[in-house]
Amino acid sequence: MTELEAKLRTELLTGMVRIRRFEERCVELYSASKIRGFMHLYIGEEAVAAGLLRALGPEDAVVSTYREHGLALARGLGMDVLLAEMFGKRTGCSRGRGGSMHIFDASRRFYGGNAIVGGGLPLAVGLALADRMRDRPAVTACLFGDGAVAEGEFHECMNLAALWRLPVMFCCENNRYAMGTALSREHAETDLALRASSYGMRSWAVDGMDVELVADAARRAADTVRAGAGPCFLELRTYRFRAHSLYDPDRYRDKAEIERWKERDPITQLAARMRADGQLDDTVLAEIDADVAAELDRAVAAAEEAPLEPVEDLTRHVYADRG
Amino acid sequence: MTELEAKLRTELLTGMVRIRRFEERCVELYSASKIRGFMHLYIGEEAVAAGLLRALGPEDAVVSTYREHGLALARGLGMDVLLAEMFGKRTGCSRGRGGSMHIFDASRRFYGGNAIVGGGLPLAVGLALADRMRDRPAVTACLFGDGAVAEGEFHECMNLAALWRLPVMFCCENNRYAMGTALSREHAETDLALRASSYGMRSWAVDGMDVELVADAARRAADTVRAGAGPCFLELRTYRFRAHSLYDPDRYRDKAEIERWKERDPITQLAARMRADGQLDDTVLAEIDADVAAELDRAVAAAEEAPLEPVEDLTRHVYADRG
Amino acid sequence: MKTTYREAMREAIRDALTTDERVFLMGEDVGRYGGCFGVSLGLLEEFGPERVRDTPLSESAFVGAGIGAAMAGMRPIVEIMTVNFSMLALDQILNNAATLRHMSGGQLGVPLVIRMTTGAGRQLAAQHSHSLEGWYAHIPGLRVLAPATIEDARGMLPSALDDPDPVLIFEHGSLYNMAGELADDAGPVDIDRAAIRRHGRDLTLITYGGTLPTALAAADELAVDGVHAEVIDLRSLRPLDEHTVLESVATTHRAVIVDEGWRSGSLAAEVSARIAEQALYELDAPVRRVCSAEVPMPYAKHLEDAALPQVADIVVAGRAVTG
Amino acid sequence: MKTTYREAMREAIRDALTTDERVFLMGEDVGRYGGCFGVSLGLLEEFGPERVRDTPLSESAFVGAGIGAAMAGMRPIVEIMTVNFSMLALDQILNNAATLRHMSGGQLGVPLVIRMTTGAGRQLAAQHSHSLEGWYAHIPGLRVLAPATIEDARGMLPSALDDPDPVLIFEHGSLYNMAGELADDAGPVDIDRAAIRRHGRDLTLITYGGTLPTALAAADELAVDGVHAEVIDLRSLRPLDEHTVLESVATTHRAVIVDEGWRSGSLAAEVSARIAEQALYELDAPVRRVCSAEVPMPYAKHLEDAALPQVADIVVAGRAVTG
Ligand SMILES: Cc1ncc(C[n+]2csc(CCOP(=O)(O)OP(=O)(O)O)c2C)c(N)n1
Ligand SMILES: Cc1ncc(C[n+]2csc(CCOP(=O)(O)OP(=O)(O)O)c2C)c(N)n1
Ligand SMILES: [Mg+2]
Ligand SMILES: [Mg+2]
Repeated sequence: MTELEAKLRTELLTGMVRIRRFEERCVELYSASKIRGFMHLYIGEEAVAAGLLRALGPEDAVVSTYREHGLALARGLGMDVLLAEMFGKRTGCSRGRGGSMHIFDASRRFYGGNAIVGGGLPLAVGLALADRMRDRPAVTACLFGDGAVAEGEFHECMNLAALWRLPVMFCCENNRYAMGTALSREHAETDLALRASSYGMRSWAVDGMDVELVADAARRAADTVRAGAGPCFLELRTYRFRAHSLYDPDRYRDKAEIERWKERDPITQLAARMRADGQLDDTVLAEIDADVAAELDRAVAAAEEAPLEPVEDLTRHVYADRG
Repeated sequence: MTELEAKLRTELLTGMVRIRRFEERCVELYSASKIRGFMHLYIGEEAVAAGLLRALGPEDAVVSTYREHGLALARGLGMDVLLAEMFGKRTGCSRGRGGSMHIFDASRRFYGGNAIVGGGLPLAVGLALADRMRDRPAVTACLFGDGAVAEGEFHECMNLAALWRLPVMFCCENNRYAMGTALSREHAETDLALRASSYGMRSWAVDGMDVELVADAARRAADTVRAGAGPCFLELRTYRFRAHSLYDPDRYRDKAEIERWKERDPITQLAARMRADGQLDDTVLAEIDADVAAELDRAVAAAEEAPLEPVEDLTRHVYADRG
Repeated sequence: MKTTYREAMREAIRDALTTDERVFLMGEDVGRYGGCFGVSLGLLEEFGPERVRDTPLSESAFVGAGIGAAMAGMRPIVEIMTVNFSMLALDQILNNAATLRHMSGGQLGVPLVIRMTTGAGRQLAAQHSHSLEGWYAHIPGLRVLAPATIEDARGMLPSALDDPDPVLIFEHGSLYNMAGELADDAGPVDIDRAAIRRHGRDLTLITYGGTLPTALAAADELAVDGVHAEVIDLRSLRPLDEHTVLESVATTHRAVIVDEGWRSGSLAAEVSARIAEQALYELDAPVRRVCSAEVPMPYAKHLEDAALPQVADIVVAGRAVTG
Repeated sequence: MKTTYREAMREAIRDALTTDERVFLMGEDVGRYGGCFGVSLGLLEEFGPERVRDTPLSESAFVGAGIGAAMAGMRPIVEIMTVNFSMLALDQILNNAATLRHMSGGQLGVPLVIRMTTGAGRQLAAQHSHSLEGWYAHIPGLRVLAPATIEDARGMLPSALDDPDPVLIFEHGSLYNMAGELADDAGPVDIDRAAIRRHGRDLTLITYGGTLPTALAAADELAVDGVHAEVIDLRSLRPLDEHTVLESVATTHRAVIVDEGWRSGSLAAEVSARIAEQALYELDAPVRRVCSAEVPMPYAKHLEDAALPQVADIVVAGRAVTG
């Protein structure tokens, strides 16, 4: 275990803890009616965001879904702009127009935040096409769920990206459910990586509960894509610990199943491994928690005080401002 | 070679000749402006229709595309109702409302005639679902082209039919072109049967220029589907000798390629084989031609004389007639 | 009995499943989950997975499958979670469901019912707040209904199932929790005529669906300062019962149309045009429309409120046309 | 120089490809085939397959890819063969192209141009004869153009490419062969204002696109018996230049709107509503609409003619409002 590896692990751990704590706070804020609309939690899936996005640089692009808090944080967006957005404040990343499902940051090439299942995939293909045509060495990471794989758009985009050998990393967050529908009732063939390989692109499945395996797979995937091998497909096998959204009574899953998966909690898994390797102790963990808590408190306070977008600006940004 | 096999071959040959002569006449009638709109010819692909539909009984259903003259004839529709339809006459199978692209015959469970690429596939899934729910032993044959395989609808329907194990025979008429776009520029993976197998259904490719191989594959496919094995996929490798439609100048294909495929003309192939086996001579062939020509002449004459739908009935059949 | 709009809808579905074996319910999460708005809660347990059928995320495939099943003698009730996702099935609705009868010269029929939730008001932002029923009301071959009362939630479905043609039912998300009385013997209702929900002599307020309560509240306020508004609930958006509208305007000589759709090209535009085209000389004031602001729906509460038709907006319009 | 609408369109595309390296043309059969209406004939040879890009049959994917590429700095011209197939891409247009700027609080922009052929009149029957531009004109965030002259065929595309927001261009299939003069230095045109194509004092005929020639022919006929119609070509369907319309009606006091869309919910309804709402006291007669009959377009010539707005229908309406 080198210094460097230890440092990487600490960063991965911190990244996951930030997401976990952030969303736990979001739940409180939702109950307090500070956040409204649909909110989809990433809790349990943190290893995917934390591991994947390490493989990307600032030149790369990310396209995501409505379940994107974790990815936004991992991409470097601040808790403050995210929370302000969910509070519907002018200081939010989307000036309060998007909410939890529509987080954007053009400066970080974070292209949302798409609430139509499968709707982000064509955008990713287009971003990659543009980068290729402009000879930019960028990779576009496109995230979507197991349910999206049933949409026709998935098929069209896989074929198009493979046909044109575009630099897209298709990353399927397979959490085994599309709302209340289990994987086996969504798909005739539930081996999604196998399905993807039928488009003639490299595809493989990864344990999405182990952030180190995810980071490793992501690096390999990004390297091959950047090298011009065309798109690839990563199936990240994960699980959401919470309901689909805060509207969801979660009646369709066996509680024992949830408990079994919680035993593989990506944060406790990595923490245990680090302790075993003498890279983590209670003080360090306490520090991480304290830093994250402080960041969160500042973000909540800022969001509370932030101003609303003036109503007069309702129709602004429908079209470009004209000078 | 039994009597029966000889008889079957004669029927297959006659079936193909009927389609060929019918469409050759259609071209003349189009030039004479008796037929208008889009017209897509099946010439070169006759073995698919003639071979496939032999495997179906009256209880089975057929869903097709705008390139459906051959299938309609093979399904038992008369040349008269087809031509009258293309003439826009009231005696046409669709009372002149559909034209060449929209041939229907409810009594034969021939459900068109769909001019949106991929648009017929969901209908086939639904027909099969209804038959299954009503415990009818029927099979639905769904025909579509290689281009349709790129549409999202193809993917959704393959998954749905496989997931629900519905009695659908997916029959891809792979004539290697989607309008002017060659197979290799439509699909990253051009082995369509391989693609289909990724949905976990039986799929195989057949020489679509050999009517006996098609008939044989169709029988096996229909049997397995009828036996409850779920859907299957047949890739029928064929070729259209004519342009995509009568609007198409056919600039995108190498004439030599067309000539190579014409050497495998399904009619001459079978005829030669029958002659070699002493099952066909010039007199028999002349008889077949004469019968077909007579049928065609009657159909053209009838279509010529047939009345038009009265203009007052323009808005009829938009909704069911109310008594 | 006391009930809610949601329960009335559920009761209508249950009754249909009980009394007609050709009826089945199909859609995303209608079974195990109980419907994303809880409408079909308990029906899977009662009728089993064949008749309460969860589908993958494949809007085009399962809507098209409903069309096919209807052609084959079933009476499917297809649920599209919300109108926002119905764009993915629009081709099937427009080019198949609405067209097959006419295109086949009256041979085929599509006795299908498609239910979907519509509307905004819950801070779901731009992609989840559409009111596009006006688009569907543009399509010949369809019937389009918008139940705005508990009676209609209970009664429109059986009437729609009795109809030989495709019927779309739009349920506004804000109505599901509406509680009220329902006659124990409540059943099918007329689906041809609009209904006068409140009588008045000074002004006609015309609306439907989710904005009926808003319009009634506005009528109350107007009454306070002596302006007596007649409130018409269109109920059927296609065909439009213009007779009832024109009769009312002939007595009030003033009309305000309330519609949650974007103003330009809204259903309200059609109603406004018909009034002025057919009752020009009856009008004592220009017709007014109270519609949604022409912006993608923003998330922030204050912006969403500003974008949607509010009681105050209707009152202002009502005063303007009567003042 | 003498040219045609088709050639003017091609020249506009060629010019854009020549002068701006960010521009590329993408769609089904735009390359090898030369465009299904021959618009892009020769451009593949001139600019190569990267910039004149044939796509598979995947409308949603390649339209969405155009959106993504536009966000990443390109200026794509996406061709959807015809409006009939655009339903398959409508989700991308409505929920992404038209929405991303607003949903992201102004961070993103989609400088995309989508071209498609629209309209009926060539006996292509129900699925290939739609005029749905009115639907697109309902969507905030889009600009919708309908070139009806050779100048506009040449000039609207460059103006659309200069626009920072998504612009849809609807080309009526009946116009491509229209021949006429075009200035050698013809270039970008204004895309905000409607144009008066013929001056008259007795009546205002308002139309756009494919029915402009029909309206002008009707104006000629009306002139014969002394009724002088002013003919307005809307040119931009969103935003609508109501100013020009109202100004004309303020002098003629009579209006007839001609629109190939189905009457109920047509763009003509919006125009009719605006006139009566804003110029009620200017009107000496009720506004009239001459639209398509509310039926899926039939194939037979006599039925199609009866369904579409004809010169005679406009003349009758013109006489009615002036008589
Ligand atoms: C086209 C479309 N259909 C339906 C929905 C409603 N919906 C939102 S999320 C969801 C489940 C998606 O499951 P999956 O793709 O596995 O992503 P996950 O939520 O599990 O992360 C559904 C059905 C939608 N947003 N878009
Ligand atoms: C959704 C859709 N997109 C485009 C078209 C225009 N079009 C008609 S046929 C065709 C080619 C289809 O090729 P294929 O599926 O291989 O069938 P084939 O014509 O070769 O029999 C195209 C692009 C259409 N009818 N529908
Ligand atoms: Mg999932
Ligand atoms: Mg083909």
